[in-house]
Amino acid sequence: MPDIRDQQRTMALRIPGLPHAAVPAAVRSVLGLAMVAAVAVTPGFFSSINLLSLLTSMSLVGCVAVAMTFITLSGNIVSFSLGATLSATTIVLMASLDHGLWPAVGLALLFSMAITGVQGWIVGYFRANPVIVSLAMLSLIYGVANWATGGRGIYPTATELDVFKGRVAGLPIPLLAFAASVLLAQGLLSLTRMGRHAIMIGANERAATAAGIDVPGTITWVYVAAGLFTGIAAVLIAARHASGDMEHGIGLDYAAISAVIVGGNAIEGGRGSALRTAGGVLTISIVQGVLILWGFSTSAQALAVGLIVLLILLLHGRRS
Amino acid sequence: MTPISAVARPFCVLLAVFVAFALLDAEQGRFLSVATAFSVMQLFATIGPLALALGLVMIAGEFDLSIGGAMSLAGCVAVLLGADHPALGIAAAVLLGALLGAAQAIAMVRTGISSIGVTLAGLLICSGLAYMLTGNTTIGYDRIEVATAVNAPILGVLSMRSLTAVAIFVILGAGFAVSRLGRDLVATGSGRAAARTAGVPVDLMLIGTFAVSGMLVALSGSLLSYGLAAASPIALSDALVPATVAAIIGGVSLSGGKGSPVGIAGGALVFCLLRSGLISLGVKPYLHDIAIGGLLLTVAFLDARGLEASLYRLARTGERVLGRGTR
Amino acid sequence: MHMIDRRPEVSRTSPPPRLTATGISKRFGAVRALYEVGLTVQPGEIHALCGENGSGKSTLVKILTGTHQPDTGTVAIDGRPVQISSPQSAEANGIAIVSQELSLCPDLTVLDNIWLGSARAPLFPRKALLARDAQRALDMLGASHIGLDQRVSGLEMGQKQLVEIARMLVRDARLLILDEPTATLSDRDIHRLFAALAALRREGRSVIYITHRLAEVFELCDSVTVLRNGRLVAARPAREFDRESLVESMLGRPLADLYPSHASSHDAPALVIENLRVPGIVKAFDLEVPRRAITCIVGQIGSGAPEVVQALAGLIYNATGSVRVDGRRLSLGSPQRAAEAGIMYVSGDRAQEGVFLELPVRDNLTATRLGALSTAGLLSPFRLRRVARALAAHVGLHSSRLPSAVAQLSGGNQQKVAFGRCVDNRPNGILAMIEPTRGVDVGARADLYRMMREFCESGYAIVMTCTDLEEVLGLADYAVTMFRGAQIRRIDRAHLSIEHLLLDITHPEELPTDDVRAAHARH
Amino acid sequence: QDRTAKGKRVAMFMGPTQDKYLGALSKGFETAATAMGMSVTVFSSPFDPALQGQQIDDAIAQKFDLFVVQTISQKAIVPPLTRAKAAGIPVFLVVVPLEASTANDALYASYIGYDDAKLGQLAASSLAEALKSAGRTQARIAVIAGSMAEGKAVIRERAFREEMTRHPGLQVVVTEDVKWNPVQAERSTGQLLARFAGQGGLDGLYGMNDSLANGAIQAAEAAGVKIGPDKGGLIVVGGNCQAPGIKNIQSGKMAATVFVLPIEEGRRAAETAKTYFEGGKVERRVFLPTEPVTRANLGTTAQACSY
Ligand SMILES: Nc1ncnc2c1ncn2[C@@H]1O[C@H](COP(=O)(O)OP(=O)(O)OP(=O)(O)O)[C@@H](O)[C@H]1O
Ligand SMILES: Nc1ncnc2c1ncn2[C@@H]1O[C@H](COP(=O)(O)OP(=O)(O)OP(=O)(O)O)[C@@H](O)[C@H]1O
Ligand SMILES: [Mg+2]
Ligand SMILES: [Mg+2]
Repeated sequence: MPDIRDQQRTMALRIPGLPHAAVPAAVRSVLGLAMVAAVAVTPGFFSSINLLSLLTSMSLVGCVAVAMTFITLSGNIVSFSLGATLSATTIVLMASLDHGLWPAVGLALLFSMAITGVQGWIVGYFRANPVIVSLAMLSLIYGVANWATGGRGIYPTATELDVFKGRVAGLPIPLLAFAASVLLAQGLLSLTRMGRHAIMIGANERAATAAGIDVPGTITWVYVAAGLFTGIAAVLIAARHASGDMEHGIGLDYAAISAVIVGGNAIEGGRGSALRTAGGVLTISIVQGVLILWGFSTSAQALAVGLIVLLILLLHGRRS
Repeated sequence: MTPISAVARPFCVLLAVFVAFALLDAEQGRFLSVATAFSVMQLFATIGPLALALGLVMIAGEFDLSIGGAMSLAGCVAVLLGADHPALGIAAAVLLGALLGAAQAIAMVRTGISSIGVTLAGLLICSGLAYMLTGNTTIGYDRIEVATAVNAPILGVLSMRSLTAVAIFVILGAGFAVSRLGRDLVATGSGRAAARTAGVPVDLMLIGTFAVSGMLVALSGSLLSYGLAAASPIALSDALVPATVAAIIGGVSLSGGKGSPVGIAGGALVFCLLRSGLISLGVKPYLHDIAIGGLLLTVAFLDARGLEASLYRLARTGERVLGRGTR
Repeated sequence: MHMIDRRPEVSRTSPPPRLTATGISKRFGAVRALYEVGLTVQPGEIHALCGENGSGKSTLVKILTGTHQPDTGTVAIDGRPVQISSPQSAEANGIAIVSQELSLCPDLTVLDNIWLGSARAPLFPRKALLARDAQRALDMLGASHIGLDQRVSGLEMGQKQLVEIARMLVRDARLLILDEPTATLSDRDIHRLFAALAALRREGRSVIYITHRLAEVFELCDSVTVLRNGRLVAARPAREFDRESLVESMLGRPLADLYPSHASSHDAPALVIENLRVPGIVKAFDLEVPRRAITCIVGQIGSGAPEVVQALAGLIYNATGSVRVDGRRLSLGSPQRAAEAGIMYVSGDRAQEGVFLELPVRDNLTATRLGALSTAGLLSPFRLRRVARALAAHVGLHSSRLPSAVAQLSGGNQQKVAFGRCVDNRPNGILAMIEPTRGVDVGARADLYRMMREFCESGYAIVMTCTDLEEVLGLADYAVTMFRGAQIRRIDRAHLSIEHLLLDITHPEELPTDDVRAAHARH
Repeated sequence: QDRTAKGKRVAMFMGPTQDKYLGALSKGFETAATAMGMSVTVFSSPFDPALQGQQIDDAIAQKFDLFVVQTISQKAIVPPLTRAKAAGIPVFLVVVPLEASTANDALYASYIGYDDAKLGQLAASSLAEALKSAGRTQARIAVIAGSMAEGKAVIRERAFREEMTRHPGLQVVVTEDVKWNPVQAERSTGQLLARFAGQGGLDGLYGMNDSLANGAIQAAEAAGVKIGPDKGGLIVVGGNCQAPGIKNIQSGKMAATVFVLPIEEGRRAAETAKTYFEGGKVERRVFLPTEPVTRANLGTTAQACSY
C-alpha cells in the first residue's frame, strides 16, 4: 500500500462539542458499556457452559490473531497464508506422532516457523510485497500439501495429543495457551530488541534502515514469530480434532485480521500490541456469543463482525 | 503514460504460456483447439471484469478484499429480481455494486482509513447480507433459456458473457488512454497528497473508482449467476486470488500508480489460459495451485523493491567465493 | 548574487490589490497555527513571506490554495471576495502554488504532471495543444532540456522543482505562490527561476515567495510580510529592512551569534575514504575526515555529494571503494555495518528517513542503541527510560516531551531528536549528515550549530553535505567541492570563500558561456 | 458402436479430492475403471461451481465417452449438463443426485451412491434408540449440518427431521450450518450448548459426518458437558463412518454412525460404467446398501470404515 500520509484527516469520527482527541475514548467507553449491558441482559451468558466454550473457541482463533499482530505491526499488513500454514502444520504434526508427542510438537512448530520464515525472508530480503507473497504461499502450500498427502487428510489413531484437550485448575488448556501466547507475544514485542525494531520498521521503514536497524533480519524474525503462534494454534486444533487436514485453517485468516483491527491496532503498522489484539478477540467472541444466545443465526455473526470492524476503523482513523 | 514495456510484459508472458502449452500438448489437439479458446474466453468473462475492478482500485493505490462477497451478493440480487426481466436484475445488481463500492470509498476518504480494513468489513457485511437475502440456500434461476443464451458460442470462441467482458475492456481501456481520468487515476495512486495539491479531485476519483469497480464486480457476478442458472450466498466462484493474480501479472502494482486496463486484460488472459490450458491437458489439480503460486511468487520477486540490491549482493558474494576458490 | 532588475515604482492607488486576506485564523487541534493574520499583495509585485519554522507560512498559503479551510477570515482577489474551498477553486480564482512538499506524481510523464489537476485541461485532451503550452513554460524557465515524455521518477530533484514551477505557469495564474522553491534548486536553476519570476512580474502577475534564505528576499522581493508564532509582526517594503532587522523581526530578538567559533586543533583522520564510487553518480572520491572537525561536502544537485554521505552510511548497496574508520576497513553497502563502525546517519529529510514520527520521543532517542542496551536481546524499560532522559538533556530537549509523538514537535526539535539518537553511541563516533538544517529556522539552527560544535569538541568527526554556502562558510573546518560526481578539491577553513566554492561547484570551464558564468564573472 | 468398456475415456468431475470422502471415492473409481480398461481423467475443483461448469464444457469439447459428476451445486450444474446432453455424452452422478423432476431426470443416465434420505433416517433412528435406551423420552436434539445451501446436507437434514417426528417427545430444536468444517462445528456446538443450557440443555446431537460429530464432542467436553447416556449427558450420532467416528464409538463418546464406503461407491460407479458401455441396462438410481454402525457391529464394520 502506498504511504498516503494525509495530514488533514487523522481522526475519523467527529462529535460536535467534544474535543477532537476525546472522541475515540468517548465512543469506546460507550461501546464498552453497551457490551457490558448486552452481556448483563443476556440470559445464560455467565453460565459456565457458555463461558467455557466461548473462551475455548476464542483461544484457537486468538493464537492466529496474535500471529497476525506481528505481521501487521511490522508494517506488512496481513498474511493470507496463516490459515493454510496452520492446516499444513496439523498434517505434519499428525504424520510425525509416531516419533512421540513432544518431538512431533516440536517438529510441527519448527515446520510452521519455517514456512512463515521463508515468507518473511522473501519479504524482508527482497522487499517483495507481503500481501502478494502471502497469496503465492497460500497457493503453494495447498498445492504442495495435496501433492504430498495424495490429497488426503491424516487421521492417526494415536491419542497422545489428548493432553492438550484437558484442563488445568479448571481452565481449558487452549485458554491457558492463548493467555501464555499473548503474554509471550507482548513480551517479545516490547521487551526485546527484535520486537521494538519490528515496530519501528512498521512505523517508518526507511527511517529504520537509516538508523542501522537490520530490517531484513527483523522482518524474517517477525514472520518466524508469527509461525510460532500459528503452530501453537495448529497443535491445539489438531489435538481437538485428532486429525491433520487442509480444512482446519479455513477462514482463520479473516477472523484473525478482524480481531487485529477490532483490537485497535493500526493496519498500516507501527502502532498496537498483542494485548490489544487479545481485546479484539475477546470483543468479537462476546458479540458473537451474545448474538447466538439471542437466537441469531451464524450468518448474522458475519454481518455483526463486519459492522464492528467498520465501526472500530471509523473510530480510530488513520495514524494520528 | 504507461511505458510500453510495462504493457508488453503480460503479453510476453501470454505468448510464453501459449507456446509452453502448445509444446506440452505435442499435437494431441487437447490444447490447440477452438474449444480451448472458447473456454479461455469463458473464464475471461468471469475473471476479466474482476481483475479490472481490482486492478483499477490497485492503480489508485488501494486494495479491495470485498470483491468475492460483492460478487455473490450481486448474483443473488440479480437472480432474485431478474426472474421476469433479466435486464432488470442486472441493472439492480449493478446499481447495488456501485453503491457498495461508493459507500466503502466514502468511508475511506471521509476518515482516511485504509482500504484493506474497510473492504474487509465490506466483505463480511456483503456475505452476511447474501446469507440473509437467500435464507442460506442456493437459489435457482428458472430461465434456462437465459442461461443458455449468455453462454452460447458466438463466432466459435465468444459468448454474450465474454463479449460483454471484452466490451468493458475496450471502453474502459480507451477511456483510460485518451481521457484525463486515466492520468488522474494514476496520479491518485502514485502520489496521493501530491495529486491533491495539484488539483486532482482525489476523493472523487477514489469514490468513482470504487463505484466503477463495484459495478464491474456486480456485472460479472450477475452474468455468472445467470449463466449457471443459480445464485448462492457462498460465492459461486473463487474471486480474490484469480483477480489479484491477473491484475499483478497485468503490470499493476500493489503500491499503486502503475498499470492500465490493456495490461490487466493481458494479465487476465494469462491467468485464464493457464487455468484452461492445465485443465485441457488434464493435469493433476495440485499442479494448478503450484503453477499459480509459482507465477505469483515470480511476479512478487520481479516487482520486489530490493531485488536489484539483493542480486548485487549475491553476485558480490559469489565473486568472493569463486575468487577464493581459484586462488 | 543575481542581477535582477527591480520592479519600476508604480502608483499603488489605481488597481485594487491582487490579494487581500484579512483576519485569517486557523487551529490544528491544540496548535494555533494562525491568529488574525492579514496579507496584502499588489499586482505585479513579488511579496516575501518570512518567518521561523512553524510560524504559519505554509498554513497561510495552503488556505489561499484551498488545501486548508480557515477558521475565520476573508480573502479577496482583485477586490472581489472569494471562497476558496478546494485546489480547483483556487485555480479558478487564478491562484497557483508550488508547495513545499513537491506535488508531482512519479509515475506520470512531465507533460502529464504539468497538466495534472488543471481545470483547463479538457476531459479528452489533445496532446499537441497541451505539449505546446507545456514546452513554452519549460522554455521560459530555461528548462528545455527536460523532455515532455520523460517520467518524473527519473528526474533529478532540481528538475522536478522546475516542472512544478512550469505547472504553475501553464495555469496562467495571476497570483503565484512559491513555498521554499529554491531549497533544492541548483544555483543556475535559481538564477533562471528568478529571471522567470521577474518576467512574470513585468506581465503584472503577483508572486508570494516563501524562503528561509534571506539573501533572496533582498535580491528578488518588493515587499515582505513577517509571521511569528502564527501572528503578523510586520508588512513593509523590502527596502525598509536590512538583514539584521529582518532576522530580528522573525525571531523577536536580535540574533547574537549564529555560528559558533571554529575548532582550534584537529586530530588525525577518523575516516579515510579512497576511490569511493557510486555507479552512475560518484566517480573516484577520496577524502580524509579529521576528528574534532566539521567537513562539508559541497555540491549542487547532481554533484553526488549526498550520495557520498549515503554510501558512507551504508545506504547505497552498490557503492565501492575503500573506507577506513580509525584504520579499520569498513565494507560498504550495509547500514548496520556502518552503524557498528560508529558512523551515524542524520538526514535533513526527517519525515522520510530521519525519525519515527508516530513513535514517542523516548523510543526515537533509543532507536539506534537497542542492541547496546539489550542483554541477550532483552531490554529493560527502566534502563531505556533512563537513557532516553539523559539523551534528551544532552541535546536540549525538555524531558516533558519524552512521551509525546515526534510528529508533535517543531522541525527544529525533531532534528534535535534525530541528533540525540546518534550521539553518545560510542565515544568517538562519526556523524554523517545530509543537509542537517534543512527546513530548520534561524533560531533553532543556532542551537544545532552549537551542538555540532560541542560534539566535535568531545571527539566526534562530522562529515556533512550542505547546499547553503553561507552555512558552509560559517560552519566548516574543511570543505570538499564536487561537480557532476567528481571531486574538485579540498579547501581548508583559511581559504574558504563563497567565490571559490561557487566557482568549484559550478565548474565554469566545463560550461559554455552562459549567463550563469557571466553572473559569476561579475563577483 | 463397439460394445466394450476397453479404451473408453471417462472424465470424472469432483469437488476437492483432498476431502477424505471425495478422495477415497475418486481413487476407488479410478482404480476399478482403469482395471476394466477405461482411461480416467479426474477434474477437481475447490467447491467452485463456475469452475466445474467450465471443466465440463472443456471436456465436452474433448469428446469424452462418459462423465462421472459429483455436482458441486445441483442448481448451477443444470446448464453444463444440458450442454453435455446436447453433445450426446452420457452422465453418471455420484455423491448426490439432482432433485427429482422430469427436466432434471433427463440430464443424467444414472446416480450411483448412497441414499442421503436413508442416511439421515438411519442416523435419526439410531439416535432415537440411544436416547430411549438411556431413558430419555423427552429430548432436545441439534443437527450440526454440512453445507445447507443445497445438496446432501439438505436431504439428510430433511430425512432426519422427518424420522424424528415419528418419535414423540424427541424434538429437533436447531440446525447449524457449519459447511462440513469440523473447526466451525466445534465453535457452533459450543455456542448452541450455551444457548440451550438455560432451557435444560441438549440431549442429542447429529453430526452429519464423524468429523463434525467429533468437533461437537470436543466442544461439549471443553464446555464441561457430559458425553454419553448417563443423566444429563449429550448423546451423539455421526455419519459416514470415518476414523474419528469409529474411535469415538469405541470409547463410548458416540452412540452410532452410518455406514458408507466411498471406495465402494467409486467401484460401483465403475462397474455401472462398464455395464453401460457393454450395452447393459443401467438403473436410474443405484443405491448402495447401508446400515447403522454401533458398538454392536463395530467388529464387522470398523475395518472398512477407517478410510
Ligand atoms: N496538518 C497539521 N496538523 C497539525 N498541525 C499543523 C498542521 N500543519 C501545520 N501545523 C502546525 O501549524 C504550525 C504552522 O505550520 P506551518 O507549516 O504553516 O509553518 P511554516 O511557517 O510553513 O514552517 P516551515 O518554515 O517549517 O515550513 C506549526 O506548529 C505546525 O506544526
Ligand atoms: N504537526 C503538529 N501536529 C500537532 N501538534 C503540533 C504539530 N507541530 C507542533 N505541534 C504542537 O504545537 C505546539 C508548539 O510546538 P513546537 O514544537 O513548535 O513548540 P516550541 O514552542 O518550538 O517548543 P520549544 O520551546 O520546546 O522549542 C506544541 O504544543 C506541539 O505539540
Ligand atoms: Mg512551510
Ligand atoms: Mg521551537
